[in-house]
Amino acid sequence: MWKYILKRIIALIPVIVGVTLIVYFIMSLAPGDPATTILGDQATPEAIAQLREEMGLNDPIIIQYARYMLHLARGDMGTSYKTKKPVSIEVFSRFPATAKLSVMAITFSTILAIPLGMLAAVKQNSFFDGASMIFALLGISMPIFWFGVLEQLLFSLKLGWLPSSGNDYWYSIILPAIALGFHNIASVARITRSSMLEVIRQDYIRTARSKGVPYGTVIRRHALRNALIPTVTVLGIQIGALLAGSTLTETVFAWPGMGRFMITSISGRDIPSVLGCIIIFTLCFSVVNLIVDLAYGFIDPRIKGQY
Amino acid sequence: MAKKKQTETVVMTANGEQVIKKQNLALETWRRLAKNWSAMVGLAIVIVLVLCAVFADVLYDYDTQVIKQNISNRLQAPSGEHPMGTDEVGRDVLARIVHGSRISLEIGLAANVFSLTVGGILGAIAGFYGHRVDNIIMRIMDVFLAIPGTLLAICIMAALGSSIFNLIIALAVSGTPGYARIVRGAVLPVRDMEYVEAARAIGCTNKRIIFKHVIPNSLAPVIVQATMHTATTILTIAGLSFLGLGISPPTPEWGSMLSAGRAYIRGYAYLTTFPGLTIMITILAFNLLGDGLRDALDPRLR
Amino acid sequence: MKKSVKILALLLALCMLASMAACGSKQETPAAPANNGSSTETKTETKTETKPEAKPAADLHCAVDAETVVVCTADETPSVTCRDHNAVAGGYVNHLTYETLLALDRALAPQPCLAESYTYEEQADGSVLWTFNLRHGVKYHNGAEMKAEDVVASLEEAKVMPKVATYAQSFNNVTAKDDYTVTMTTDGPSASLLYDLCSNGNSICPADLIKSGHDFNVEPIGTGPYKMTEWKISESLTFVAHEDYLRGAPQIKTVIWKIIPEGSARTIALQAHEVDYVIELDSNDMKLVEDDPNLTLMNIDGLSHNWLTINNEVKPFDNKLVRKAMNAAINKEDVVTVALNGAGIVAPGQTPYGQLGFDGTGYDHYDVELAKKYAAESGVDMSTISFDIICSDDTKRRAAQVVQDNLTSLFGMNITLSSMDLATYLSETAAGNFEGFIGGYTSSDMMSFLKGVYHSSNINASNKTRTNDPQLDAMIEKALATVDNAAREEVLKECSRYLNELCCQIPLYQKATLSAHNANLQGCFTGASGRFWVEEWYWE
Amino acid sequence: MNEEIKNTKDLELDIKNLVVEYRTPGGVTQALNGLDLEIEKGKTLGLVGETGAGKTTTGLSILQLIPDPPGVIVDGSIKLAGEDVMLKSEKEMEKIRGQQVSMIFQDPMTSLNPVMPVEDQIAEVIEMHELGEDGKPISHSAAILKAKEMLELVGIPGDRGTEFPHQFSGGMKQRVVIAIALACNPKLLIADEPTTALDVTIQAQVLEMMKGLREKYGTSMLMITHDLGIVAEICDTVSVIYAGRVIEHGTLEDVFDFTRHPYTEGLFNSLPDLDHRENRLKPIKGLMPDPTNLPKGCAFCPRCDYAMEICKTEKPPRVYRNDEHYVECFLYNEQNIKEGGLLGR
Repeated sequence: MWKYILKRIIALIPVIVGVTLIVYFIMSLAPGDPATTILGDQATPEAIAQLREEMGLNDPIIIQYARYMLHLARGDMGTSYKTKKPVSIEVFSRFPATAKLSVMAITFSTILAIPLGMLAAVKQNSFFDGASMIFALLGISMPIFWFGVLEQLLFSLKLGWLPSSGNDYWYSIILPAIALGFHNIASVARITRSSMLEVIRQDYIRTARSKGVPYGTVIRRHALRNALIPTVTVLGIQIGALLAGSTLTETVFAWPGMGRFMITSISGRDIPSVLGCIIIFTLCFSVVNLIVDLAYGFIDPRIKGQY
Repeated sequence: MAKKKQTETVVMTANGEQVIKKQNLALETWRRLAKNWSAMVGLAIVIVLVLCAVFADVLYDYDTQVIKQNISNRLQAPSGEHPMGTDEVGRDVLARIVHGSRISLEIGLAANVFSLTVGGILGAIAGFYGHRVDNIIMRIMDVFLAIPGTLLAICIMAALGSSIFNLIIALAVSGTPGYARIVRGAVLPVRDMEYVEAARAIGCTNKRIIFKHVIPNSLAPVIVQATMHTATTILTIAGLSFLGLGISPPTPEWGSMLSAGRAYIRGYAYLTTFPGLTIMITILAFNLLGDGLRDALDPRLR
Repeated sequence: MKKSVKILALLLALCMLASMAACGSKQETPAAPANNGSSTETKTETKTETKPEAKPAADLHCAVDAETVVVCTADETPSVTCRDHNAVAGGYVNHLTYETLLALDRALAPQPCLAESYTYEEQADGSVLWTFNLRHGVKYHNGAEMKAEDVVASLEEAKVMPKVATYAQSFNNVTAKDDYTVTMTTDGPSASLLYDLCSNGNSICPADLIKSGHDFNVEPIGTGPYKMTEWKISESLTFVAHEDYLRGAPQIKTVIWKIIPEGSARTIALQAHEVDYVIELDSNDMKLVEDDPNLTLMNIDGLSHNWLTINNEVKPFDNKLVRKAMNAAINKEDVVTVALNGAGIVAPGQTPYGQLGFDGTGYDHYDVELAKKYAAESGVDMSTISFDIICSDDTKRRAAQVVQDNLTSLFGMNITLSSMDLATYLSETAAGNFEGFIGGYTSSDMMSFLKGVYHSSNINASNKTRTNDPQLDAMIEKALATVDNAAREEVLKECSRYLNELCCQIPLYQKATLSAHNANLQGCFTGASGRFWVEEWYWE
Repeated sequence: MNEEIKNTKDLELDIKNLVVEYRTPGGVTQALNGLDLEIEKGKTLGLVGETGAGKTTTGLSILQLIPDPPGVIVDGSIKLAGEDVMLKSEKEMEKIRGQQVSMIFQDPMTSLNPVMPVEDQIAEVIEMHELGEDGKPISHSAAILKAKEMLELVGIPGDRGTEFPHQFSGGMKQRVVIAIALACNPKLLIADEPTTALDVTIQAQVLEMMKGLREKYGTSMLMITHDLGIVAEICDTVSVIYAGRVIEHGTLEDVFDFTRHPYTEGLFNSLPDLDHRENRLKPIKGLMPDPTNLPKGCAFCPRCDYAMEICKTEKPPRVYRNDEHYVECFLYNEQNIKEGGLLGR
């Protein structure tokens, strides 16, 4: 198993190189000079030239990229163009907030989605099936920034229950986590439902019923665990969507996370910061998927032996 | 020996049934789909949207009703004359939503066709040739997959600037690896099936096998993905608009309408409500239809 | 389903309880009675002595307590140093922690601040020697006293920091004559020196810290009314009162500086009493704030001058009459209504209204007939003109739509709009890769406005119309060298009139500075530049 | 005329005129078409027929586990030891399943839950139905203990109980399935092709074992199979099912030695004759009729070498050769059925 983990981690290296390559070149070729962007509308030509020199922007892009990668190989993610702080500090000071938000959102959506998908499958083609799937789909259907504002209007302004933005109290996370998590209910509920539909047609479910086990118990004891395998896969993949969704959610709720930082970095052409975020996002995504793959082992004994 | 003989009869019987079914696959799928009321609702909405898009010009004239401003008439609440009110420069919101269906569907369709073509071909090649080719293509796709689609689209839009064409490119690029993965996944089992072996045995070229055998068999998951991805596309456009990377006015695009309207959400809620609901219903419809199609096309649930 | 609804309700109820509990604890923060001087007589020896403090806080509906203000702004400062950014957001926080030799007063005139007084005399070589006498006993946040060497070190550092160097060009040879006297020279008479010294980039910091490489971005040390105690990245900055502040310790002891990027979210937070003061109020929410008795709206005529900029190097915009025709054809009232929701005024001239040296004479207002006349005289078939307008945010997009509609319906011009993000917009427009865009320039004095927007030396930078007019350059340089206010005003007015005639670009609006705060917060004055003085605030 | 005799029989299972349909949008499949079946206490009935004839449906009907939708029991009665299961509630059925009746399914590979240790799967049925010594429901540890005993009984070391199904071979999985089925000493065991998925050598072992266990516990058995060899080995009576109907029924001897129905005949002819290997196999021509569209008359007539005009239009009546043995075929009447078959057997 450790060998397997090690293999996966080594396999990450080309992915990181690929990701940085793509993003570095997209960002470098993008119109919009970082120096001009920092200095703004009222800059003088001399100031722009001076800053470009300071930032090392006058070298060819290939050289800049190579320099960046050399630093990265030594674990140095460079310095933010905009704030001049090390990117690692910029990114890691925001990472916990994003991680917390993502975990809460995943938890929220999973708690709702798995029972929803299960029940929909058990009562396939019934009214409940359709209704619960539509409910799940509502989340994916509403643009996250719109839903977020509606949440703020209702829970913060009208009812005064929860803070509208920021991260001042432990319960500040509730609204953004709901906004972000609601978006993911559909995918999780959908996959739970369809894998459940498949599982409840399996012979071993029939075997269990032939033993005289009540249907509800059969579903809980036999079907759920088997149906969870694809669900867990989707949860892993959802992390990607979640991280992307966090950019919007964090902006709406002034959540001090990486997504928001990445957006401002992109628009500020702060290439080292963008790359820092992308690398962390990629690492997260990969590590979560590794954990998911390992989790199969705990859910499904058949897979355990294969590592 | 006895057993074997009989098993074969059985297989034949079973196959006999399958053969009959295969001929009517489209019909059968339709029958199963028709039974699913939520999928039918989705389909009905999609049809209405397509009709809106096709007949948009008949309903509202683009130059005089959709983009023409009328400042004195700005921010009118919904009324008989303007069922969804007017926006900040006095344009009829309904007219813009109707014409917006054209933009959204166009972009969704174009981005999907692009992703599907490129991703599909890459995935098919990867799945079909396997080994080295597969490894190289899929590792590249993994790199793209590792970047969340929306973020990739944001980067590309920032780099290319905002126009409908660039938006299509951005969405298409971020959608490609998904298709590649799906098609490859669909091709892998097909590749080893006997009839492909047979086709190879009679000297079919690989290209011919891909187009004649492999692709038709990968259709089901691709249809589902296309339906779902259209919904995702529309949502991504809205997100990009929110970040100021969407489509330029006065083009009536739903996402940019919603995003522009959010500044007015407190005083003139209808400016967000109607575009928001439109997006919501559209995405809902595509997802319902996609879910229905998935169920209908899934042989395991047949 | 039912169960999940119940669970949700329970969860929400729990949250409510928790938030109530949190509110309770908030009010218990021990707070000295401060200068409010109210209700101190109820003080008892019991443990509940903080209660009287809690009550007024509840009445005030303030976000935290009666000694704290929560300020909310859209953008996070890139840096809390004074010389490593040139962001507006950074300027706000710089005003809390740093001070400059001179500072602009409410009427935007430079007044002594850390310097007590100054004199200047012309030298034999034509340069001018300025002598600044510093205040005595000004304490930094770390307790050290401000001395002349600090001024020297600070101004010299400003010269080499690219983000602020622009404001450090006018002075040279900064030297400390004694602990409380600083001299510097300018190349000839300079009106801009005094304004430059007011700029945040020229804030005074302790020389020893500058030399030892102290990280001002972690611990900004200046002489300002507040010192920063905490910076939660992306979230908030916390400042506490500088008790040794030269004008006396501020009444508000704690300032929490929150970052909320979304306009509607800022207003919601204000209305929900999560914050007390919103710096950038979304113009769409103006009416909501006005209608709310608990809130006060501040709508100040701003200095930000915004235009439809057209590239004068591109045909047919090199033709003055074409520009004038376009200028007269655009209904600016509509632009203000649509783009700003009324929170601003129609720009009445080519230079910012409200600043020393403004003159609207010769400027054409919205007049369709006049527009047609200019168009006819220009000899250009206006309907053949097609161009693209770049817009980089929602307000600009709205403005551009009105422009597009006006010019299309009057002349049949073919106009497209393109959205660009700020970075692309800045680079493209600076490089002249554009035909038209909606842009603007904010400056607190007319000289830097004219120099930045129209001087030929700023082509490829802030002179985006790419105007290259030697006569205009000469006038601007003359104004810069005129130290006397009245004389300078005359030169500037002449310049304004000249520009009204030249019509390099099409002024649209001057954006108002909109801010809003809890009605119980007093002493809030906002200047036209958007500057405000937290040290003067108090709760009542 | 046979009523009185029948009533005196001590029947463990008595199915009368069972009609089951699968109603799908594609049409109504007639799975069972008036099926009659009887098993005496302690006896074994072989239910023989091709795939799709309705054998498994019969088994599932007894347990009331027909997938619904689309399956519907339209008509008929199923009596277990005299009690009609169709009248039982789901709760009552749960008590019957696994305790009074249990079923061994066709494919041991898929019949076990892949993510549950096998001893837990055996213990589950014990926990469901058995009481501990204190009269309360049996404890988990006691159930596990009993499960291990059951494993030993079917020839698997008890300490392998903590393993998962994928760690067992096919034959061993089937043993586990049998252990589950027998764990509560059911009165009736339904074995749905229990050996089809197994190797021939394993088949024999499993059959031997089942035979032994049946004798040990006196269990009645419904042996569903298409393998006549197994029937000969293990059954007391045989019912041949075709298109959801029993077309020939009798004791083992009746059916094997006095074969009357052309279909049964066909089944025998499909078997290779080891003594006369030069004889060619004579498979039954054609395929099973489409169950959604059964012929109007005899369901077998399109494939029957002896078909007559009447076969196409009318359902053949039941003709008895003796008290037990009957056929549904127009070839026979009360006279000629006793005189030996037209088929030369």
